[in-house]
Parts: sequence; structure tokens; C-alpha cells
Amino acid sequence: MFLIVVVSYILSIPFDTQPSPEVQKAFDYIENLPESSVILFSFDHEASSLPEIKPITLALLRHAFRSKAKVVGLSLFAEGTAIGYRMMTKAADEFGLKYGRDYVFLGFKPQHISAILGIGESITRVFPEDYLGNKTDTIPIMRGINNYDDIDMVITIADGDRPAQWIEYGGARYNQQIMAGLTAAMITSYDPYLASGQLYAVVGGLKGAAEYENLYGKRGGGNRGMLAQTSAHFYVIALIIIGNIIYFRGRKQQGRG
Amino acid sequence: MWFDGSTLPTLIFSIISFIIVLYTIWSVRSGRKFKIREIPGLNAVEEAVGRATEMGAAILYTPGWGGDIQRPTTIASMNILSKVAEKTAEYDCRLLYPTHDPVIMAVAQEVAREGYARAGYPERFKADDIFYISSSQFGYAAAVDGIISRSKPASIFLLGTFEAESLILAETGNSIGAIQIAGTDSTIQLSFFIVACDYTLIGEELFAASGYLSGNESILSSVKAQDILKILIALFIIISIIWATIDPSSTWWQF
Amino acid sequence: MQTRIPLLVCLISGVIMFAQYFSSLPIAKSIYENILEWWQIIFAFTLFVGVAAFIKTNLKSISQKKETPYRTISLIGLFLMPILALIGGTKIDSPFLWAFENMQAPMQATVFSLLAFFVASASYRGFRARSISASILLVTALIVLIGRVPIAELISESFPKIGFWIQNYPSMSARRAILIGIGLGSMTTALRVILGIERTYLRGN
Amino acid sequence: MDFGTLIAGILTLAIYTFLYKDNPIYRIAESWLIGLSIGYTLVIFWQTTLVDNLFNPLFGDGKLVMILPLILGLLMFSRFSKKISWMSRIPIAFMIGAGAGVAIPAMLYARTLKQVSASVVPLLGEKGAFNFEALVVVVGLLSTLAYFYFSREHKGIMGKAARLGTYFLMIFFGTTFGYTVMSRMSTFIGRIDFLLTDFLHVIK
Repeated sequence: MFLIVVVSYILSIPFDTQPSPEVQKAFDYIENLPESSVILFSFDHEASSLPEIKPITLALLRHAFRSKAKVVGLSLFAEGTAIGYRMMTKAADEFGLKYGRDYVFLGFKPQHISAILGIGESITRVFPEDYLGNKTDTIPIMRGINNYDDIDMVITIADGDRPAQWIEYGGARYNQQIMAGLTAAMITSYDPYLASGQLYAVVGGLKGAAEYENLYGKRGGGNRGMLAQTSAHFYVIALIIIGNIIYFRGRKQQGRG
Repeated sequence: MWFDGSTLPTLIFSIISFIIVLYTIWSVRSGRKFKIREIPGLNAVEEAVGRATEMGAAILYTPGWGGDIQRPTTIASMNILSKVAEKTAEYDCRLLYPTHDPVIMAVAQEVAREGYARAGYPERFKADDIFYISSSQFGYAAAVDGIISRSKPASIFLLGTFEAESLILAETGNSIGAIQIAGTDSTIQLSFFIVACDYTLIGEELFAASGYLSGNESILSSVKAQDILKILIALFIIISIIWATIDPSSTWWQF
Repeated sequence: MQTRIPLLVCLISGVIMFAQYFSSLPIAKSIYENILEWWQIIFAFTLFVGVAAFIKTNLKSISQKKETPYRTISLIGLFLMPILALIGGTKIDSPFLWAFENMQAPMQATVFSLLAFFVASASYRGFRARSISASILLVTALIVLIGRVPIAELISESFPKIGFWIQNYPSMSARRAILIGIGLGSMTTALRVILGIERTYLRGN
Repeated sequence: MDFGTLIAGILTLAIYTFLYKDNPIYRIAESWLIGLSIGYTLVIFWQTTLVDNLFNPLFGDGKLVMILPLILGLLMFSRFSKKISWMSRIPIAFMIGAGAGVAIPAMLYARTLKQVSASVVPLLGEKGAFNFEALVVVVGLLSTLAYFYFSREHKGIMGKAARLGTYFLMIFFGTTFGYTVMSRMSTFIGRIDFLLTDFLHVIK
């Protein structure tokens, strides 16, 4: 498997992919945002899922910055903290944006449920200081952002059940609109929330990132991995089929004996 | 406003639920017996302990990574642990219990100690076999994985809250040929447990199983209460769908 | 007293947090905010207790000469991070963050990527069409696996569509039932906890 | 190549030695990871919670009410003394009670009520077209609920419904399995990307 993935990764041919409806919806929302809308990015993942998370996040961040949204970042997973900051500054630098005026990173808060609920009351109270140690209420971008009333969309970038808590506490209680960037593994868990409208849209997995990149018009990490992804899938499919052939042969012989 | 009107449906539903829960608790206390349907996998508990004893190998029990002590799954897992500890005490089989949470560790030690005492062998209990390893998901996964491949337990119980570490644990267990009994409410992980384990308790089955095994009245009554609520929900859905089909402009069923 | 006080504390904090949901009074909000903040702080303390327990068990096994090198390495790593944080802070470009980004994060991601191999071996060994249920599981998994890579669209336009249909309707409905069931289960457990009927957490001191 | 990438590359390969079998190199890396990760969490919690939300308000701004959570927090340490260890139950009870109180309305509303009303879709669409999808969802939902009905043995109609429910469950698990495989492969591809691009410079 090592070999298959390595070879197909080096080869890497770009694919044209049809965007799935959810990705299209997410893209349209950010594309049509009025200037200076506020988007809250929550980096709710561990360092381990970075390979999948990174292309999704960068695609969404770039797009948000291009739509001239104000972006507030934070993290409800200790390990998402430094990663979130790095990705935000990386994307912002591409657009020449200024920290504190166009975007801000508030850092990490443990006990996510109380943090999510706390933001509904007062975001500066939950985060008295930002990641760099500035007093939150003195940061220009934070003027006029007190709680969910001032936030247009929460985008939770997650590899676990944080989006559920955003929905159950932020969404249910404060009517906050929520969108999610998910690892592929998490997608089906959130289907009911998507169907019920509790979750606005989902960009899921490397495929979702590739689709988003295509819509956005700049190919990146999502597209680069697609051929390797395809060959890995076919490898697994082959394993399943071989496993079953062996199983049924064994059973047939047992039946005869 | 002392009352937020938009929360009215939740309040009504809460009150209905409370009444039903309290009713079932009351009726169990006043001697009514609730039966729970048979759950496959429960009979395997004894088999799993017995097999470990025969092989002279240990049993590994873990509540997974991600749950804390107030998670219903963790509580359910504790109830089953209590029963398993009783059995391992009886058969004098070693019980390893690695966890990611210090509070869970402390509670599990107590629960297991009681189980051993109940079986009549308090001296067989080893507190050090129930231990904290790491709060980090993959620190925990790597460590438990190491324990499985080094100590080669004959049976593995994976009952509780699991996230991505589930597959590492279940597959490693599978590869050393252990009997595996898994149960969780984490739906993603269930698909792996079903593939890699011998028995899997799906979602609520874990709660019901803990009531069934422990005979704990309060859990049994909750299971009953949930069943009543499920019937109400099913009726609500059927009625409102018929209603909505006949009168598509109706919205009374929307919350 | 040893159980009564905790039960009372649990009851009071539970009832307050339940009741405030239905109110929009300022006083309710303020009590609620405070409780949330305290909750966070206490939680942080429990972590420190956990670490103390971890150090204790490690020192114990070192003194018993069990796995000494590995245990020592763990302890060094544990103390290294706070020391680095004390020396250079935790901000961008600090040694603390360097250690996180160049040691902890890559190792974690690598352990995570081992899952790919476990997935492969699980697919090979465990994924057998033993029964109707197992066959359904297998077929759906195959449809998704093929449907979610770009090549599927080249084979047939409808492939990804079948995948989406399965995901959005039958699969979603089962997930929804699980969600409702777990919601009800969590609710009854929470109620038992507040009322002091469920006391598992009080054990183990 | 900078020093950081070199270290990261070596540690990455050390973890991959596990694919051959459990060995001392892997175990050293594993122990190192366990230590680092605990140390990291410790530092972050100290800073973001204790310093920002407790020590600064209490000692800096003189918010005396914060003595209460401080005491509750310190009570956790009573665990280390046999005599007073019961006192650590108080902070735990506080957290559990608060968690349970918040959870009840949240669970009932977001997980139950919302999901129930989302399932109510007219079976006949506009112009009387039959909505097959809505029917599938309702049948799936009700039969899966029947599977999770514990008060009665699965026989008769209930048994048939529950059986149907397991099929829906298996479809769900199958879909999830597919997506999870996808996810895991992506992570692996990500590590390969690191090894080939940053560490070995095979790809530019």
C-alpha cells in the first residue's frame, strides 16, 4: 500500500470534479456574503487529522478573506490552537491583510460546552486575551462583536463531535448558523443535522476540499491528493473482494468435506 | 422576561419526559418487574472470561478515549465492568484497565474492588492494573495498542466512548485473536467494531445491556421510560405525517 | 455528610443550569455565566490531578525497575514542555511551539495515519459477506468507496448520485434514529444524576 | 532541510517501524509522544484557564468571588489523602450536576424535537406526486427505533420491524465505513506528502 500511494502521489494528475450540493451551498454562501460580515472559524481538531483538515480550512479561509469577511478564529481543542493561527496568518498574508483589523485569533478554551455557551453571552469574557496576549476588548476588529448576534456564520473545522455541540448549544440556544468542515469519517454523523437544517452546509474530506478548490479557482492540497486517494480506494476494494473470494472458497470446500 | 417563550416546546417535552421517568422509577421501586429483551453479546461475557482463564491470559477492558465520568456511556460501561470484575475475581483472571481519564480511573478502581469483594475474593484485586495512561488520544491509543500486543489478552472489552482510536484497538485485538466485545454510542466507530469485533452493542443497546447485566433498577426503569417515549415519538411522527400529507399548510408539528 | 454534600451540590447546580435555559432574565444569565466559568476552572484542576497521578505511577514503576527507560522518557517529555514554556513562552516561534510542531504534531499525525493500514487489514480480514446484514454493509461501503473518487464520474454519471441517495435517505434515517435514542438515553441519565439516583461518579476516592 | 523537519522526519519513520512489529524504536517514540502530549496539555490549560480566567481576575482585578472556584478546584487534590479524599467529590458533583442540567434541554431540543419535526414531510408533494424519499426516511426511522425498543422480545411484527431496522443500520454503517476509509487514506497521503516533499525533497 505504501508503494501504491507513493507512486500515485508522485504521478498526480488533476481531475475535474463535479461539486456536491453541500459544497456548492457552502461556496455560494461565502461568495455572496456582504462585505465585513463576521465569520467565526473554530479549529476543533487535533494535530493528527491535519492532512485532511488543512486543504479544507485553507480553501474556506481564502474564500472568506476574498469575500472581505472579518474572520475571528478560536480553538476548542488544545492542539488546534497553533495550527489555527498558522493557517489563518498564512491565508491572510496571501491577501495582505492585517492582524487585529481584518482577522484575529483568540486562542484555545477548554471545556468546550461552557465555552460555546459563554460566547452566546460575551465573547470577550470567554476570551479576555487573544492568542498573542492582547486584551480582546482593545482589538479593533472585536469592536462590535459581542456574541452570536454579531456573528453571521460559525464554521467549525472538526474531526470529532464538536460540531454536534456547536449545534446543540450554539445553534439550538442562540439560533446561530453553523457550517462545518469535516474529515470524511465524520460526514455521515452529521447527515441528519444537515437534513434538518441545523447545519447549514458541510465541506467534507479531501474530496470536498478538491471540489471547493475547483469552485474557488485555485487548485491546492485537495486536488493534489486525488489520484493517490483514488488508487488507495481501489486497493481497499480489491482487498475486500479478495478477502471474500477466499472466504467463500473456504466455505465451499468445507461444505463438500 | 422571566420566561423565554421560544423554549416552550422544550419545556413541555421536558415535563412529559420527567413524568414518565419518575413514573417508571416509582413503579420499579414498588415492585413491578420490567423485562428487557435478550441482547446478543451479553451471554458472551462469561464465555470471554472463561476463555481467558483457560488460556491463562489476561482480560483487557477499556472505556475508550473521549468520555468523561458523566457520559452515560461511561456510566453504563462502569456497570458492566462491575459484573466483569466479579467474574474475573471468581476465575482468578487478570483484569487490565487502561484509561485516559484520572477520574474514570479512580471510579473504576472502586467499582472493580467492589466486584472482587462481592465475588468473595477481595485479595485478588490489584489496584495497579487499573491505571491512567495519557489524555492524548494517540498517546492513549499507542499505549493500549502496545499493551495488547505485549500482554496478548484472550478477551477484550471495548465498552464506552470511542473515537478514531477504536479501529487501532479493535484491529490489534483481532490480529492477536482475542474475543472482542465492543459497545459504544459513537456511531462512526460502530462500523469498525461491527467489522472487527465478535459482538457489538449498538448505541442504546449498551445502556440496556448495563441495566440487564447489573440488574440495576434505576437503569432498567430508564430503559423502560425511553421505550415509552419512543412509542410517543413514533405515534407523533405517524400522526403528523398523515396530517401534513392531507393538509400541507399545517405547521403545528414544527419546533 | 460524605455523600450528602456532593449530592446536594449536584442537585443545586443541575437545577440552576436546567432552569436558566427557559429564562432570559439578566440575573439568570449572570449566575449561569459564572457557573460556566467555574466549570472550566475546576476542569483544569482535575487535569492537574490526573497528571500528578500519572507522575506517581511512573515513578513507582521506575523504582520497581519496570520499563525504566520508557517511563523515564515519558517523564522527561512531560517536564520538557512546561520548562520550554517557562523559558521562551508559548507564542509563535517559541521553543515550546517548536517542540509541538516538529515533534508532537508529526508523531500524532503519523500514529493516526497508521489507521490506513488497519483499515486495509480490517477490510481484508473482517469484511465478509457472512449474512444478509453483513452483505448490505459491504455493498454500501463499496458504493461509497467508488462513488466518492473522481473516477466514478468517468465510469457513470449516476454512480456518485446513487451514493448520495443512499447517504441522504436510508443511511440518514438510521442515524437519526440513533440520535433520537441517544438523546433520550442521555436525558434520562442526566435526570437520574441530578436527582441523585445515579451515583457512580461518587465512588472511587 | 531545517533541523525541525529532520527531527519530524526521523520521528515519523520511527512510528512507521510499528508496521513491521512492536519494537524498541517505536516504544521510545511512543513514550516520548505520551510525555510531550501531557506536557503540552498541561501548559495550555495552565495558561488559558488558570491564568486567564482565575489568577488574573482574582489577584489582578480583585474579583473575590473567584475564590470559590479556586477552593473547589483545590479540593480535587484531596484525592491524594485517604482521610479527606471524599471532599474531591464536591467539585466533581458540581461539574456533573451543571453538565446534566445543561444537557437535558439541549438533548431534548436539538437531538429529539428538531430531528422529529425534520422527519415530518408530506408524503404527497405538490401536484400530488408521491414523495418516495420521505417514505424511505420514515420507514427507516421507525424501524430502527423498533430495533432499539427493549421492552419486548423481537418477535412477530415487532421482530420484522426490528429486522428491517438492522438493515437500515447496516446501510448507515456501510456508508460510514466507506467515508472513514476515505478519511484514513487521506491522512496517510498527508504523511506521504510530508515525507516526499519536505523530508526527502522528491517532489518540489
